Amino acid sequence: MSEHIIPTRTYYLIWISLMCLTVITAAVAFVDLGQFNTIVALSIATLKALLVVLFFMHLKYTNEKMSKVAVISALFWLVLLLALSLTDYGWRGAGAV
Amino acid sequence: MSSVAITPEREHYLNKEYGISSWLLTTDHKRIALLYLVSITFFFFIGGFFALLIRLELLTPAGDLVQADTYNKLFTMHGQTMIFFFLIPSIPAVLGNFLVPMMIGAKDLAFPRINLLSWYLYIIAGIIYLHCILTGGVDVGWTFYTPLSSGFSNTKVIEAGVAVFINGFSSILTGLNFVVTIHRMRAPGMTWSRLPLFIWSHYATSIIMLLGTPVLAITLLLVVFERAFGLGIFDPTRGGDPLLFQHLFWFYSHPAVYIMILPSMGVISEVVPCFSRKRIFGYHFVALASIAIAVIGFLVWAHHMFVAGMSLYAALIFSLLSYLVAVPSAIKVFNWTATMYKGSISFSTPMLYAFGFIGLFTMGGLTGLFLAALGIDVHVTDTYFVIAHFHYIMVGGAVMGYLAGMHFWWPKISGRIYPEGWGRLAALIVFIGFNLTFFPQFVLGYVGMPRRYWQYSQEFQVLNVLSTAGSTVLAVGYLLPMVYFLWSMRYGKLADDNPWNATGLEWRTASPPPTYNFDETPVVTWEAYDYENMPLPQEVTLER
Amino acid sequence: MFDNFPLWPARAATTAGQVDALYIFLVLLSAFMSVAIFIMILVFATKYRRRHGRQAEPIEGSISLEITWSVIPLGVFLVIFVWGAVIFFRERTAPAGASEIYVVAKQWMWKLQHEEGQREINELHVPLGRDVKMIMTSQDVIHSFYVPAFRLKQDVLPGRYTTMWFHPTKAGTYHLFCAEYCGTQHSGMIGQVVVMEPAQYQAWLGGGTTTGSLAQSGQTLFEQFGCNTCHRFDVQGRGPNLKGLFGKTVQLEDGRSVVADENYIRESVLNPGAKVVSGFKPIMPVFQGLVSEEQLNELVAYVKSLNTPASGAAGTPNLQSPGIQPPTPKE
Amino acid sequence: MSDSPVAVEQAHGPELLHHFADPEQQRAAASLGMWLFLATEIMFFGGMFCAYLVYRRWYFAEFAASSRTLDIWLGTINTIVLICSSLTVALGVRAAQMGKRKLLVVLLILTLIFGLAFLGIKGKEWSDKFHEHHIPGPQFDAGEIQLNGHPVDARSAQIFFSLYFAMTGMHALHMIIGVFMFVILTWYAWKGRFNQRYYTPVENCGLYWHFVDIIWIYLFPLLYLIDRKK
Ligand code: HEA
Ligand code: HEA
Ligand code: HEC
Ligand code: CUA
Ligand SMILES: [Cu+2]
Repeated sequence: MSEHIIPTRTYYLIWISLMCLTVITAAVAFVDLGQFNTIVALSIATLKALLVVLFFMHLKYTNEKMSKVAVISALFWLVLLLALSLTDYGWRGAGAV
Repeated sequence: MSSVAITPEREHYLNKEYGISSWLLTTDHKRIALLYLVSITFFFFIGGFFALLIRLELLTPAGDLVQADTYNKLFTMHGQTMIFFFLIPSIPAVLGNFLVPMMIGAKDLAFPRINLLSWYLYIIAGIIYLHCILTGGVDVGWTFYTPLSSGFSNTKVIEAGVAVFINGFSSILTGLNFVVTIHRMRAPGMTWSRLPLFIWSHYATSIIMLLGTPVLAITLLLVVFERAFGLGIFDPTRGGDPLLFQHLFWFYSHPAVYIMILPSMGVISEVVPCFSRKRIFGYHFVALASIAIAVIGFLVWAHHMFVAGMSLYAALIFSLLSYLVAVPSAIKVFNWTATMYKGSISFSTPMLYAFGFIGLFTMGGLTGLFLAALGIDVHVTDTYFVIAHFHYIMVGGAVMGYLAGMHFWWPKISGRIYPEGWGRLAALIVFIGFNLTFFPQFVLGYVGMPRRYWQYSQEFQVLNVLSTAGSTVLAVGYLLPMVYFLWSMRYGKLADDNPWNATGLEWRTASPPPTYNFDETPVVTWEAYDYENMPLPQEVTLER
Repeated sequence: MFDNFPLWPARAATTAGQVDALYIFLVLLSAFMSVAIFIMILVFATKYRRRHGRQAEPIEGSISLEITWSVIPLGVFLVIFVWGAVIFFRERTAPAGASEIYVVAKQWMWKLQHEEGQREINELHVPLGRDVKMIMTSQDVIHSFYVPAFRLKQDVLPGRYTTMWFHPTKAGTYHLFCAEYCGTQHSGMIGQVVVMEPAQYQAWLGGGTTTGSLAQSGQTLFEQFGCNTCHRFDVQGRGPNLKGLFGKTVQLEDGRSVVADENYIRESVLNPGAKVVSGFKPIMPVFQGLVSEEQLNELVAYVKSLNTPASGAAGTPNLQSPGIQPPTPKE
Repeated sequence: MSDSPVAVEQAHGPELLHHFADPEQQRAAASLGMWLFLATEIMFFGGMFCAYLVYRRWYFAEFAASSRTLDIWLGTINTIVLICSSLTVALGVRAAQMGKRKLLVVLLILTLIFGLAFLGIKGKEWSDKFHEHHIPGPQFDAGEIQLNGHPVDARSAQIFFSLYFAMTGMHALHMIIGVFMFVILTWYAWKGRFNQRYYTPVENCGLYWHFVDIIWIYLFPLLYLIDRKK
């Protein structure tokens, strides 16, 4: 693993950003953006997750490329699961049957 | 197993320590492999026993031997035992456990204690499942389809579900151990393109175990919750979708069929070059085909649901993708065949099983193409055609591969030679019995006999009788190896370090190997299957 | 034991021939491939068997060979895929004007309702040469309606409709199996499909006693459940006018739109809150648990019959003579 | 079930385990093992995310209405609590890297406190749900869940709550396991098991904890924030 020791400043910065994003996402939920409510909520969640993974979990600093491969392939497989399920659910009722 | 005959002069993994606790607390991957060997053999015979009862019941059209409920439990428990407690752990947990570190020149798996933990998880799961069998059993089919399993069956679904759930973690940990070991523990010089194909196929298998099994785990857990606490995720009376269960189940269980076949393919890729005395044809293609199968195998799951009420377009997509996964399998079959071209072929038992594997896997795989064709699947799904298809692959393919491997590495595992004549005879019996059992089922399926039928229509009887007859032959074929393996542990000829003159690293250490596999960490400077530079073995002498 | 020993199922619908054709093609293809591989193995094994220390000849792989034997099978596979898909498409697209039969499956029996009002259990009578569409649902677990002689099968699910259709071509009595494992008596959930000459079929139809056509029963229920207090045909009631609803695209309150098929009508009755029609309040009561599956089928049949232009008061369906199809603009 | 076996594996001391060539190999193996384990965890929750996706599309209105009955304040506070715990874990790993034993122990204990706080708040939410009869099952009562002033379909609301309990329940289970791991970790840290060269267990438990945090980061918007605007 990385011997890299990250300055505490970075950690606090990330922490503050995460707190802000949490408050923002909760607040935005009360504003009517139509479809975009979901999109905004999920984008913020993804941003937060990224911050945690990259900095708190040191993925940004690690020189082990396999850690990244593990994360990326898990996400890829998750997308497979969701996307291919949607070929069914997205088309239910379309066409015959 | 501690009764294994010992050669007192040399210390190896079998005689290093004695006593029950030296086995139950061992972290030596080879001893754990033997623990697995004993346990999966046990479950194989349980599953086989159920299979024989199934076949006996089906001897006559009327449901006369057992009650309908009993029959339903029989095939459920047959399927679940065979799949979850025998075939999925079979090659990976026994041969893989024994060989993966040795083949890459490592002293052990990366996490020996986790390896032991995974055996214990398997045993806990096995005990729960046995308890389930003994106290009433479960009757929902190995597929656990909702809402039958979640709301209607009044058998021990929760117990079975929990057992499979725990067993899943055993499988995950095995896969995790393999991937880490293969990445981190290779001996100097053991580059990725020098890895034996057995390792490649276990790597591919582990990917599936890691990324597929958790989905099965959570799905079964949701079913358990649905039964136990009234959660309603798959419940149609609450607007839930029973097909969602099927999607999640097959997301694991289709790739799982490749968990069952890939390791066998790995064995065949070792055996065929060794007994042809040739480098494998198209090493890189065979290796990458394993990975391709593992990845593409995740894209085809809903071909089990063509008539389930899925959308038309999803059916089209999944049918198309199913054909893609067949291509790498084809590549493998052709490469094995090509490897034999201009070889120097001997007919030792492992090679006979390998022949059987290639032939029967091809037939099973080709009938998979029938099933993937939408128009045909509508007719033959849920009939004996499907039963025949998968037994061809799983019994004719995977189990034969397993037997090939057991015979091939038995000298390494036990330090003894099995009786070659008996070995060949058993291989022949298995082959004949197998085809007699399952070929008639293809016909039966197309004529229209549905599966999971306790009683059936008169006109299906002749074929069923043939099948039942075959299964008794098959039983003999499976009992034989069991007997002579046990026999050979005491009376077999002592094996050399490398009785087959094979090239793998595992053959460069003693038989049986010392506890840390190698006295000195080997340095690899040659390609896999370097048979050109390997002398021919002494012609195997028949048993005394 | 040997007098009744078929190796091939009867062929009694248009689909059977199509499926058989592909099947035979595949059998031949597979036989060819397996035999080819078996022969290669046998030839190599004998020709190159180990004789007195004969060495193997080293042969390296060949990229062009690998590509050949990947691409050619892939091509063959694609042919199979397309062929199978074409059959499937035909199997899954019911022709317009098929007569409709409602099926309710339950552990462990089949209940069938004809449009004309006949009800049967575990037996289905159909006339030769007419398209028949089955609209199926289950009361409990998943079942599967399987007629080997038609090479057709469709799972029957609780909570929604699935459909299948066929066109019988040969009179006779054929197996009806439940093909999806459904509990204890799964193997007892069997029956017969009787394909009859049209004349005989007429006689059969006349023989049974019925309480009027399915749609008529539906109409009675429509009044009994008080649907007509809200759904009016003359003036705008509290609920939408259901005339001409079937097959139309309905605009929903939340902006989505759906096509009003059988499943939609079913859901609208059982669970009206799920899809609220634009411009209406979600005041329709929930009928889940109040109507049985059979009654639901009658209501659905009734609502569908409201499409028939030549309808009398409140759309009496025009389904008397089986030969003549009502000109319904379905699908 | 999902305790970090990797940590247990390594917890037996800084010495090099016999089958590794050098400490670097050992550490690399442990780290890869942990990341792979987290990958399986993604798929574990992935099954539930898939179910969620399907039903949310089908029953959006009921999901929105049911989601509104969750307490967004408690949800937000819990998110903040978890983020704080992630910070203390991250700082803890740093302390371990620098060999500061006391600081490490303090930070681990802080993490434990945050973790328990999270579970406490979660427990409060669950018991509220219990009193409102929002637990799926025969006693389920969607009575006061309303959409535009009308009661929603109880069946679909039940699906929402089934998912809610399954997802938060599985998450809470992971937290509980995490808490146990951290108790052991704190004990070891106190005994001075870790130093600049050997802190793999701290690191791996930390990874696990952050992962659980990330799951919550998604659960929060998916379950609490579907549709608050009206
Ligand atoms: C080890 C197990 C295993 C393996 C490897 C496979 C491999 C394949 N399976 Fe099978 N299958 C099962 C085990 C397995 N299956 C089980 C257990 C079930 C039933 C589950 C249940 O319902 O209980 C099942 C069911 C099943 C179905 C669903 C049937 C149904 O219920 O309706 C389908 C449908 O597409 C299918 C397809 C395939 C295909 C296309 C392959 C392919 O991977 C096969 C590829 C291999 C080849 C094609 C052979 C080699 C190729 C050549 C020699 C090339 C030359 C050929 C030509 C040029 C034509 N299988
Ligand atoms: C690895 C997987 C595997 C294996 C190896 C087998 C092996 C066999 N199977 Fe199995 N089978 C399945 C997996 C497997 N099966 C699955 C998944 C199903 C579907 C279940 C479902 O529908 O849910 C199924 C279903 C199934 C059916 C269909 C049941 C039905 O749908 O109604 C039949 C019927 O013939 C059958 C037969 C056999 C036979 C004869 C063997 C033979 O090969 C077995 C040979 C072995 C022996 C005979 C053991 C010898 C032992 C003795 C002689 C000693 C006796 C033991 C004691 C006294 C303890 N199997
Ligand atoms: C209390 C009034 C009321 C009663 C009684 C009632 N409905 Fe409705 N129905 C409505 C309203 C209002 C709507 C439109 C809002 C909605 O979709 O829920 C509707 C919608 C429908 C729809 C969908 C119509 C469309 O245009 O998409 C169908 C079908 C339907 N009802 C059938 C029935 C049947 C069958 C019954 C009797 C078993 C019935 N209704 C009883 C009020 C009622
Ligand atoms: Cu109904 Cu099987
Ligand atoms: Cu499959």
